Amino acid sequence: MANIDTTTDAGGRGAGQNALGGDNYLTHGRGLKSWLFTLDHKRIGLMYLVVILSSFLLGGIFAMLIRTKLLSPGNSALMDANTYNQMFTLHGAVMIFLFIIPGIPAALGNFVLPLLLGAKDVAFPRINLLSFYLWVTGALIALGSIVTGAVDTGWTFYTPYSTTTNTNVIAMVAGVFVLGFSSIFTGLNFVVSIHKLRPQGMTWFRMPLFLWGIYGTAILQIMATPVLGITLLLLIAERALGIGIFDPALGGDPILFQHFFWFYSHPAVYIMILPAMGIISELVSVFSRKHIFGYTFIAYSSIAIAVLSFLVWGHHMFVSGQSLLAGMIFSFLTFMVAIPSAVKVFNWLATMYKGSIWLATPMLYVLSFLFLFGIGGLTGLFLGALAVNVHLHDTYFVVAHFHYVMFGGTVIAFLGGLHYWWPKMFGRMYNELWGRVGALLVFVGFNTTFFTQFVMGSQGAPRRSYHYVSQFQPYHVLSTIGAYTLAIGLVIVAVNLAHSLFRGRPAPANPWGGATLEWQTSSPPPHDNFPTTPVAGDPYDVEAWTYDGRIGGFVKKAPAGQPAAS
Amino acid sequence: MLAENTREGGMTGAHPEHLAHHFDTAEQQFESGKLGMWIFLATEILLFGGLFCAYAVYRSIHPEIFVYAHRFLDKALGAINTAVLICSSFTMAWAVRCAQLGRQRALVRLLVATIALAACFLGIKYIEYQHKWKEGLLWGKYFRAKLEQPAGPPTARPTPAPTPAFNPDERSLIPPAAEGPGGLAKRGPEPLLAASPGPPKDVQVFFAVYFTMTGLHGIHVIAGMIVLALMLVRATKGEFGPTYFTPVDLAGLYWHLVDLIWIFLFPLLYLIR
Amino acid sequence: MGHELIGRLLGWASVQAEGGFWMPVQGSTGAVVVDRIFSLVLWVSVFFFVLIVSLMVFFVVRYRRRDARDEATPSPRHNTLLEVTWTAIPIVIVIVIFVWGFTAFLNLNVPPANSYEVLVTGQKWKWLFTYPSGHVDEDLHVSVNTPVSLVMTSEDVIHGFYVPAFRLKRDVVPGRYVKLWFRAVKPGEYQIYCTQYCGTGHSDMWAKVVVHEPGGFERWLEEASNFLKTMSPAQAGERLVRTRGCAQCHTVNGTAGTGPTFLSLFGHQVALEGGRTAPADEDYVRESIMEPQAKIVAGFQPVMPTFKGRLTDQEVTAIIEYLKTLK
Amino acid sequence: MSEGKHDAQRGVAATPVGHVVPFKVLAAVWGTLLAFTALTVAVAGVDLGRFNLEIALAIATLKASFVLLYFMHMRYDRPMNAIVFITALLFFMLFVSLALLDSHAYAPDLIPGYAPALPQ
Ligand code: HEA
Ligand code: HEA
Ligand code: HEC
Ligand code: CUA
Ligand SMILES: [Cu+2]
Repeated sequence: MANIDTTTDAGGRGAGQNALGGDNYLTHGRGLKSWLFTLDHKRIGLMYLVVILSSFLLGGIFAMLIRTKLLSPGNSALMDANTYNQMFTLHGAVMIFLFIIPGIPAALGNFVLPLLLGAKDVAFPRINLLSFYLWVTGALIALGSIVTGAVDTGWTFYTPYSTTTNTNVIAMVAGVFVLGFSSIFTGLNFVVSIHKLRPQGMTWFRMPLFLWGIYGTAILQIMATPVLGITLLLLIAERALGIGIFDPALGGDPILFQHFFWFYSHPAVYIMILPAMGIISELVSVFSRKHIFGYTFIAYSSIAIAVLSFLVWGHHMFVSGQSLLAGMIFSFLTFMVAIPSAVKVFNWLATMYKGSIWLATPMLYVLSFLFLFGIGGLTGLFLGALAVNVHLHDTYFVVAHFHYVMFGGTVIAFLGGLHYWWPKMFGRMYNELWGRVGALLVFVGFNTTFFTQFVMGSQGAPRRSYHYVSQFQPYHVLSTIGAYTLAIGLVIVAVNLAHSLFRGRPAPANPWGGATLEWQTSSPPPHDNFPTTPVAGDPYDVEAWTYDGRIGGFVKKAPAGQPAAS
Repeated sequence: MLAENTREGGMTGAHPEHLAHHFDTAEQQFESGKLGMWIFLATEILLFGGLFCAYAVYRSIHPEIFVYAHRFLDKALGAINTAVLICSSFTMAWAVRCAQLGRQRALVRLLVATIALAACFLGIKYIEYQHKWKEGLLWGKYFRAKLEQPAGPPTARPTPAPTPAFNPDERSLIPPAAEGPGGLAKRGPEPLLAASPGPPKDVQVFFAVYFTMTGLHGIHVIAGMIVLALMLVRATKGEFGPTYFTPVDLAGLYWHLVDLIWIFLFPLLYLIR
Repeated sequence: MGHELIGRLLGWASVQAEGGFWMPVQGSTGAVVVDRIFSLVLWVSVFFFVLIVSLMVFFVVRYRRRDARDEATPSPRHNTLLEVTWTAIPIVIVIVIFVWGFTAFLNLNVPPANSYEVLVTGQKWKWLFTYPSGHVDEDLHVSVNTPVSLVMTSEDVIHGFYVPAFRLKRDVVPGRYVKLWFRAVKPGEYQIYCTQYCGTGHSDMWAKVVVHEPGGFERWLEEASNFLKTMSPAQAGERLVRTRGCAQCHTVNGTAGTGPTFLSLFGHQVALEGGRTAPADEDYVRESIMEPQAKIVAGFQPVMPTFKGRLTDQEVTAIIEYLKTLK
Repeated sequence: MSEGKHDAQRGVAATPVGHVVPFKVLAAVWGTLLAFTALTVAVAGVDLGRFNLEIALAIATLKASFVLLYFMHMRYDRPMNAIVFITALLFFMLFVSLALLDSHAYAPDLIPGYAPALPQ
């Protein structure tokens, strides 16, 4: 074990610019109203964090029910086929629309983006709050469908099934429509903030890479989400009024619906991963105590992913009846969009080379990310290869692929980022030991759950199946055991973080030695973020900071520039 | 070092009242607002984009439907409505100019004119919709029109006709048992434009497209009117002037976009040949 | 032993005919091609994955921070040549994968000219296969080593036709003919699934491909087409109800579907639209099938299509015999 | 979007922002737009072979550019705003063209007049 022990109370209370007792954004106003009507991005970010993690829990509960049913191939006392269908639909929809798409940008992004910019707030604080309430409204409408006839269409809402099933598709779809606007407004706000609020020292290429990630995400949110909006509107019109645009019985074209849907939903998967990659870029540099390797390549690759991701939606439709020509184009572009991700992975590795690697919890998540996203991304190559896709499409292989990228990529990075910024958000350190235990259990549990699904999938197990041939039972049982392990790991993570709120050691201003601006204000930050305007330097100049045992955190080296952070 | 930072003034100096605390200069705030609005307009383009896409796909696959069905639209009313919207755009642009120059009375009047023209547009649209409604020229499921030739009730799903509208050999509920598929796999592409007399099949597709496009546009007109009404209220209170007109400007941008979309809808829906 | 396990993991086994760790049995010519591409991608992936993970582990062990004050060893912040290299190499690799995947896909989609054609119909929640002779069956029977092309369409929503052993999959779209072909290489039975989610019974929408020895298929077809002669009338009727689409609207378990249930229909009085009643005897049933609109059962829509010209007299008689057994 | 109330003492505020478009320009654009509308209606009556759609769209695009450039101040604005707008158009065109390409390619497989009486 490295002897940087943050688990003991090294510095004592109040050390190193801990603002817990004094004036900070948490204490700046009191009472429920000061939270519900706040325009402070930090508070909005926290409110997002709470509702988003609750959605994660909800989606996770659905997942556990799914996994429990799948222990046996036949009928189950736990649920019948219809309930099962509703269960995976709700699991998918909650995880995608409520949890992971808003996840990193709205919760972590909202909190740190202005801090990274050294600004007081995002460009449009009211729109920010509006966007939060849109989320709440959308979530309530969508979840309302559970009581009024839970949707059973799969999260993809394919027509004509979705127009003919007798469940309450309209509620779910209307909810997602509203959620879409929440997402659009978040993206809009972030783009304008990044364009207009950068401090002068911060040129585009001195921006922290997390901002590049968020920026790429925002482009996707702005340009793709409206198409989802109109798709969902047409779906509502289809069900409520019988418009017939996607209904073959009325002269419509169901494949067109799939084009509409994936024009959004493919970019959406990069809405999920880009901010995660941003987080990884931050963490890998800080915990290797090294300047990030190949900054420009990483920055450009974010934009390349954002733009290219608009060109590959058809890879979800290789066997859906799309034409050969379109299949060829989309397959080719799919491979091209893998390249920028590869570039990033190599650059992160190179950053670790000759670094001084600190295996704190966030770094464990980084390593976990590299491992899991590597598998997830590489299995994307199988799916992108046309002939192989024919075999793998809509089998558990795809399920495993997207869990590896979404959970193994995005959720893991989210957890890493959460641990990383947790001290900044609440002014408390979590317990390092339990943090590591949690990370490890999540890693092991996750692999057990989903690696088996790759095998099962390539053996030909179709997804969305209540019944399955008994040949697959061993895989399913193993997968379920993994899922329980994973759930225990996540509960440990959650309890550890929650526990720190009350018992955690007060956090110093800069517990990790990050060089970005958020570490140059107290933990937690004051209402206006910075007592004095910070100076934007090189965001990866981590070597300019050094560990100070007295406060248990990092301080700026005296000669390098400013005097040690006051 | 601090001097490097242009935002420093904003952090400490006294803020003008309508400048939000996190902006440093009115310029910065104004430009942020504008950029934000343009981004919002971009999302609107893509929102309508979906409908234009559906239009393009159906029109290029079934030109006969569009050529046939567009005749049921009233070209004259469409043209008048185009002119009405253009005029409202003009009054709006003029209103922004007046706001910038601080001409309060003119601003109020022009906003009223814009709203009035918008109402006029909706009125004409209402007349058009009413005609369609009476003749049953509606979308998908509700299409009830009697077309010149009795082509059979067009694919009515809710109350299926006593004798099925479809030819059982061409399209049946069970596989055509008496004959095999007969070389379907080797069948070449058929001519898309069947030269059969009488109305083409699936005419309701045109009306589905027509009603969704104009309907969504109509909703935007209503939203625009609400925004303009808000601007009007604030203008009557004299809130706008040379240093503070961003809301009017942004509302104007939105209104012009609504016009812009109609400029494309008109030829695409009414002027097909 | 360990050696074998590793081999199976890495997919060597996947190019063997019995089915390996990753891939199931290779039942068609296409499967061989697909498995080769799969193995290529697998190898590429394993290579990069092992590379990345071992570098990662190595760095962690080698450059582990021992003291909080430890600094990184100075090293360059970027190296354009290196970065361009690791951009370019993956590009080349993925282009190879793309080209191979695409050409194989083309072959999977273009049926040979002499292929035997079967019409596949998907409906909630069963597959029906119509042979050129007009025979309709619930399983797909084919002859080994003969190219078979499937013309597929759906009655209701989108279904997905999937035979894992043939590495064959295609969505079956309503309002459209979708084509697909394969050549089976080994006699036997293979599983068919529905992979496009289609509702309650989606996961039960199974069927079998039966690959016959040379000559066996023709014999089977001959015999199966004559089921009216070989089966008892009631059995034949039951089969007709299943395969001719009656079951889509009529249940035999007492619950009403789109049409009334067949359970204890025969011999009872039927309440008709307009208050009249009619006895459900042979003539009534025959009329209901041939002129469905003549008498409408109370509480139902007149949506039943006529089967005039599509069911022979003998077939209707068989159905009637079947209905008689449903008490 | 903007915060706060109008400030009575304008002196405090920074310099006026934005560009004021001369009335003459606005009026000229208005006239042009109306003229083009008349033109497009007139042209629609004439049979120009297969170019009817193209011509109608060309006129519409021209009209739209006038609205954009002058009514919407794009000509005088920061280029970034125009970039945003054009990007949106590009993505839109991409969407339409790929969807069109695909639906054309599979159109021959459609079953003409497919209309089942699906169970409600
Ligand atoms: C976070 C979300 C996320 C991410 C990042 C990705 C990333 C990728 N995805 Fe995935 N995908 C999903 C989420 C995601 N996907 C979801 C949700 C679905 C299914 C939806 C549904 O049907 O319900 C799906 C489905 C899906 C399909 C359709 C499967 C089917 O239904 O038939 C395809 C096909 O091409 C695909 C491909 C890819 C590719 C090529 C990448 C690439 O971007 C991956 C790039 C990464 C790497 C390549 C790894 C890192 C690089 C190296 C280790 C270096 C070596 C690299 C090379 C040699 C190239 N994905
Ligand atoms: C972000 C996206 C996401 C995430 C995270 C997950 C997480 C999980 N998913 Fe799922 N999944 C999807 C997105 C996601 N999924 C989608 C889109 C589908 C397709 C749906 C469709 O077909 O339409 C799908 C489908 C899907 C299936 C296939 C169903 C089928 O096709 O029949 C299965 C089966 O095993 C499954 C399992 C799981 C499991 C075991 C987890 C586990 O990892 C869950 C573990 C989580 C918990 C147990 C919650 C614990 C949380 C807390 C304790 C509080 C949190 C607080 C902190 C950690 C601070 N998922
Ligand atoms: C599209 C749905 C549909 C299909 C397919 C269908 N039916 Fe029907 N059928 C109905 C409906 C609805 C009714 C009740 C209304 C009526 O009498 O026409 C009905 C009524 C009947 C009746 C009278 C039942 C009674 O309770 O009096 C018989 C017998 C019958 N069908 C037999 C068949 C047979 C045999 C087939 C297949 C060869 C078949 N149907 C296929 C919808 C269908
Ligand atoms: Cu049929 Cu799923
Ligand atoms: Cu995708």
